[in-house]
Amino acid sequence: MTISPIPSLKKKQIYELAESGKRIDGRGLIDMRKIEINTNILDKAEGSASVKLGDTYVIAGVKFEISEPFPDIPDEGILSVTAEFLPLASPLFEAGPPDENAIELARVVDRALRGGKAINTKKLCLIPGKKVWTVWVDIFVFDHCGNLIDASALASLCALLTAKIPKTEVIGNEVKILDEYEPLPIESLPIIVTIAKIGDKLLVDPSLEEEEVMDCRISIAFVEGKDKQEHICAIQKGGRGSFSYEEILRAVEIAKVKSQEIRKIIPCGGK
Amino acid sequence: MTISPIPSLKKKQIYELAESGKRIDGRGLIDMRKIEINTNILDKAEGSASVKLGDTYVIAGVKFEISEPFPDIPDEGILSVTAEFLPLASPLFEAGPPDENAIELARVVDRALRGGKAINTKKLCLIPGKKVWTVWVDIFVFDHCGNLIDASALASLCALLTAKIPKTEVIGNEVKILDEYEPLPIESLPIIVTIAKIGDKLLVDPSLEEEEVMDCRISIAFVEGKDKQEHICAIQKGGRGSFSYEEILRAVEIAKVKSQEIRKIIPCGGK
Amino acid sequence: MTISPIPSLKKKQIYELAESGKRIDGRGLIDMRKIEINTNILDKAEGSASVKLGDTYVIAGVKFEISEPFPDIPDEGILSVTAEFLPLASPLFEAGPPDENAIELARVVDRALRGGKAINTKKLCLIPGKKVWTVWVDIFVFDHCGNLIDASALASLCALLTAKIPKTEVIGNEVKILDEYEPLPIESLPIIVTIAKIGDKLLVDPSLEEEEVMDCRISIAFVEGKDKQEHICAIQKGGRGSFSYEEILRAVEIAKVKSQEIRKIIPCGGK
Amino acid sequence: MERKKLISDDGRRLDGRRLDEIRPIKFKIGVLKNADGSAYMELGKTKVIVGVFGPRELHPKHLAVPDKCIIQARYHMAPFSVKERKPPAPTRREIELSKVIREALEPAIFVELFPRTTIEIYAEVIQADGSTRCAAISAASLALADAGIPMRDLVASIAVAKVDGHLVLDVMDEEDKYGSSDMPVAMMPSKNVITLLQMDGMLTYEEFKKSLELAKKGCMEVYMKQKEALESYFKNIKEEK
Amino acid sequence: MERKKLISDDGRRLDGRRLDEIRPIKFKIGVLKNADGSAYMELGKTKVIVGVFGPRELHPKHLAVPDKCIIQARYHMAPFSVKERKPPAPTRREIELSKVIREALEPAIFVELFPRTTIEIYAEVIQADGSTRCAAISAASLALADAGIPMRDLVASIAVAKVDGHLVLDVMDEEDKYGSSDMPVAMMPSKNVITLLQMDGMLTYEEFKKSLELAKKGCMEVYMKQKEALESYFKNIKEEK
Amino acid sequence: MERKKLISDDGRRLDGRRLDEIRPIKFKIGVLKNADGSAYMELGKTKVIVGVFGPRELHPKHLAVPDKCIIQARYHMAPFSVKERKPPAPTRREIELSKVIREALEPAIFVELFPRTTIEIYAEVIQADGSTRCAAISAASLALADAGIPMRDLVASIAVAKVDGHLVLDVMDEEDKYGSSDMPVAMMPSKNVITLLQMDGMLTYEEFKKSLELAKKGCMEVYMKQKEALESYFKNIKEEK
Repeated sequence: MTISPIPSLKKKQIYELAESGKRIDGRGLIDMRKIEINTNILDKAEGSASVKLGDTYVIAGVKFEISEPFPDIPDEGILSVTAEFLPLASPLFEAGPPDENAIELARVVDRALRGGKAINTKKLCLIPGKKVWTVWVDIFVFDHCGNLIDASALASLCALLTAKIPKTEVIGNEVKILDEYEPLPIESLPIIVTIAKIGDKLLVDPSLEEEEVMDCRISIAFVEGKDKQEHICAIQKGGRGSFSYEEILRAVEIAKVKSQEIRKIIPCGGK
Repeated sequence: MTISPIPSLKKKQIYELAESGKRIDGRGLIDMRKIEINTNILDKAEGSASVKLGDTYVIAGVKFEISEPFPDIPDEGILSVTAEFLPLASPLFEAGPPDENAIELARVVDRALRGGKAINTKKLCLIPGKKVWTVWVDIFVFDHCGNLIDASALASLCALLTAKIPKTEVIGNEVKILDEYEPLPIESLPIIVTIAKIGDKLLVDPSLEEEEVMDCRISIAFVEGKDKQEHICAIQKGGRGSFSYEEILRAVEIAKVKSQEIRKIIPCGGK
Repeated sequence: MTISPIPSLKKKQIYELAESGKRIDGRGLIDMRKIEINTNILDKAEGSASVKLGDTYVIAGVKFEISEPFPDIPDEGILSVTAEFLPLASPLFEAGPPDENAIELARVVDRALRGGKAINTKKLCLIPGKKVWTVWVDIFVFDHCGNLIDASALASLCALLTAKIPKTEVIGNEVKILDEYEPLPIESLPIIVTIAKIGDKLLVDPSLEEEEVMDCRISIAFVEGKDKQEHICAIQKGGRGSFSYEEILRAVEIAKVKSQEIRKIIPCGGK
Repeated sequence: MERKKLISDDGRRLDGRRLDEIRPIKFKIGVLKNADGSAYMELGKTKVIVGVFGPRELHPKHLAVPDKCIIQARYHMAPFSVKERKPPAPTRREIELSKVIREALEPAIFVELFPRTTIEIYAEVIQADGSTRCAAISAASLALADAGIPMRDLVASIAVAKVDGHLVLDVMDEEDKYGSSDMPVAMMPSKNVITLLQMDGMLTYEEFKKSLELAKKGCMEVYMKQKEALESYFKNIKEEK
Repeated sequence: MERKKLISDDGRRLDGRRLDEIRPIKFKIGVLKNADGSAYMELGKTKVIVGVFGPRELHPKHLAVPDKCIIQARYHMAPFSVKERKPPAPTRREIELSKVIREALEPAIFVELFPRTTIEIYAEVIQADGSTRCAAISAASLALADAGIPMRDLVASIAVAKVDGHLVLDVMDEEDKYGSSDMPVAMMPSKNVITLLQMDGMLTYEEFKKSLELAKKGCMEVYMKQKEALESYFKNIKEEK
Repeated sequence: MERKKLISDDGRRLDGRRLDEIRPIKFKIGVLKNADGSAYMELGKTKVIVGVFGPRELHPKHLAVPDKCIIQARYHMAPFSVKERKPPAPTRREIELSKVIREALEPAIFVELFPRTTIEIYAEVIQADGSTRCAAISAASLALADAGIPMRDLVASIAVAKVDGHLVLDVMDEEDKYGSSDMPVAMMPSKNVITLLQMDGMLTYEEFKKSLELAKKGCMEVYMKQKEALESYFKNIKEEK
């Protein structure tokens, strides 16, 4: 992926607008773009969801596979997140194995789900030390118009929420997969909110044009803990610039509010 | 693989000749080049054959391996065909993993053998659901002078016809390989014939020069069914142009005749 | 790895010096550079050593892994040597999978250890035909200032000499790894000495500048056999030039002397 | 080979279709913002999204051709598009299909008009229920049209199979798996030419001729749907302006 | 998650440290001859060697940027740096860490001074006992200084974890594995800005604020050691001349 | 190591040869049409085909060298050349052998005559019964000659092994596997120089000297066969004209 050259005129414009609290697409600094979630859009995937975040368009699909557990956690199922930046999603993407941006995205989504204990992986153990469910979440980016992380995290969570996992019967060392299904043991809803720094302003949910000129960004995942409190469950700073302490604390506060707003619009009654 | 630039003069010549029913190497439009088959040319391969089709030169080797069957066909052995376009075979080939042309070739040969039921794969099952024979057919292209598909399909078939597979003894879940050999269960002889379209003419067995200027090609495999009738068992259109219906039907008729001619010259009395 | 262009002036100088028995860094033709060995430099590696040979700097680490034996030697453990030419070691190295030079180096070190029977691999068999120890020797090149082969062989040998392998208990088909350790069964100390040909002179332990202009090189490994005699256990000629018989015999004689000198400075009392 | 009755006694298929009936088709054009052209197709449960870029400069430049545009195509299946998760790296099958899809579309494109450039076609199968290459081709035609790339005709594609001894139109997954032949075809219907033809299985010459006729009928039906979709799409665009 | 008592009743950690105590640090600058700059760091048992090349010409040239220097960074672990041998090919983790390390260092470098060139940073972890990315960043700063590359400030890095309910400074392997959160931070201390921030686990807003404070304290301590190391290194060089 | 009696009491080897006897050699020159030069060699059951291209332009061009021709060589084994099928991707062994084969041939080629170009040598082992690298080198010499590339001398190659305590000439597979040393050698016989020398196993200095003498004898025999083959090949070409 190469960086598209943005005319410095446009860069100047975005910075000046931000300075006066405005954005090139008319949003306020802490406004998200419109979010459209569709769940269960595919039959062959065990769970699926598409998310449109403005024009950013992402599909996540869930598949299951029986595999061996990791030796250090023999009694837990495995969550495995991948992301593909499809070449049709941007004139700058190329076909090929995931680059550092796709890998970073998948790993940040993975950490938010894992850190936020979204899935009770203990319930995905079939035979301790021998057989567990691996939950695959594959993220496909179809249109890259900025802020892929938030859109992908949301699509992944919604796909997991709609996923149906087959019931099983364990006889000795054999696992029999039944033709009955149940929902995944989802126990919390981690939401990532990404905030860009432009000059000394913080902009929520940066568009592609804003990402291309921003100083840097910070992605913060919040989850509601069992104590009904909001907890930070993942953070990732990205980009070439730096943040002051105050900016980071401010970003965390904004993300807390925004993540709660987003969580409310998740379909399936939040489950 | 890059396309070598053929002087447009040569292209014009080939088209004009075809128009009047002639070819640059003196053949008639539906004449094959001379075919030379040598079988059992190697000792370490379980079966082997070389085919010269004009100056096109191909060697196919057969190896066996015990492996697990595919879960959806637990009682059948596996046929696996690969092709390598060796860099010494053409100034345009490069060392490296098979490109789309080599992959297409291997898959078309595979489909002809499979569609034409050349091998009774059920007889290659050792322990249903657990152990079967995999039959490897590896095609090595040593000289690319046009029509690799037909030469490769013929070499593969002849290599299979000469292959000797070890007898086995199954004791419980163990397979013991004996030091006795028997022929592979070959039940039919699929033959591929490739026909190039040049202008509105159809040319059998295109040479390299003809391939470089042709509109497109069609490869058609025929096999004699158990009903002693000729059956089409694989088709592959290739190249950038298009065929009319009439051209396709004509090509199929030509291929039927030619495939029967070729089948007659297969050594081992057709077996 | 590209070849750095050495000014022909420098080349001329090196050849003229060699002609009169001298070298650009002041050494005599058969002098080694200063050797500095440090063993047991890492805790997480089961064995480790660093070697400085002049400014050439190499670290070797040893790890163990239980694996299946090779079918043709079911009762022997496995030695596996890899080498990475780290991109920080030379302005000419690039990140990526090992190139032909790194592969050659690893294989020559491997052959010297194996040919010289450094490790009694039979003692690394746990369950014949089923489970054996694999001994991994990973060589990391941190500074390439010439003669990587000798430095790497020496680092590998010293890492093996300091390695501690866990004791095991075999119960049926299970191997239990105990929390007790013992040294590896090292039975001999193969030492590689590399000699460059510059004009008609032989130079021991070529520096980077000498390697860049040399005609060719020969690496010879010597080991003390059970008969207390010195045996050649590996040879590798490298580079574009050629040797006369006399040069080769002379090189072998030099290597014999030098390898004995090096063997004396190996820490752990030669064990 | 057939393990399962795929055609009922009254000539209906597993999903209730008649032998020569194609599945419900849904097209959506202009579904992506970044791609120069795009289209979504549902062919029964088979779902494909195609995006097109170009004509644009080719990198590295020495691959460019002085007298025409290079067509590149990639056919790719999502890991979640099939029953058993498919790892995302391209398989040999996907590489072959990318080639034949490219060769099925190229005859329709006026490649001479854009020397030294490339047109890239990316087909993403998000759900596979048979005939995915046909859907990729049919959708790609619309994506190319959406990108404003001049074409001789749309390319329409459909597959014919032999199932339990019957020839059936528009092959779905189970018919492909348990049928005795599969033959995907692509055409430029108004030019009456065939740009893709593959077959495997067993067909007599007569069966082949009939299959080809059936494919022709199917392609024509797809073609009508394609034209409808394009018309209503361009009408909407006009109205929006 | 916690399987093991990681903090004793008197507030000591497994290796006897207090909660806010960093491990012994050892720096060595100029350890490699071929690299333009290099540094070795021990952070407890974590051991890292970093080599830097550049600014130098970029290949292939079309990747060069007209108004600044391209920073490249590679974080890589030796197979023998961890308990279970790690195959040498870069993992997804190593690729991600290479990116964040680059982004942690770039704010400190005057990239505008060297248009059309590249600076390459190679960090090799030879022993991993937690906080390897922090050590890579801290050592890389010194290697960059050794290479004579003009910087706004050194970058110092440290990690904070939550372990058995306590926030602890400078995370070692067992605390990372069995703790409930891990938060590596990098700063330019004299500029008071943060150039790397990652976190996973669970923290309340208050805990996060305290973690950030603790990280700040830790970075400052690393920074002091970095400056000491640089001073004595340059003093030695001068004396040698 | 030796598990099997490889030398009979009357000093005969498994295939009946005397200790210093090479296997029957068969050369065929000009076996391929597209390659600029080619040769086929049988060394007993070892069978190799070599094709050569060049001197021709090098891509990418910046790899070209202003004062000489770059030699490229690839040694490759067919999957069916050995008992257990070998996957077609190049192994570490094949990469190393490609390097030493290139270095064995380069001294014979007047590389200064073709600046900025490349000569490519492709050796395909279709049956492996020991000494495959020697056969590749010996055949490559003839392929280079067939391509009209000016050489100082032909390169001839043979291997010597120590088997059951005896030194034997021209090593076959079983002797390589169960013998206690293997030493492939390549020479330019008329120049009396060695261009390839590898050894592994255990040899005393005296044994090594004797091995080298034996190899010299073997190379000379291969050389005679090479010259015969070339002569009769060029005579035939002349006659055909």
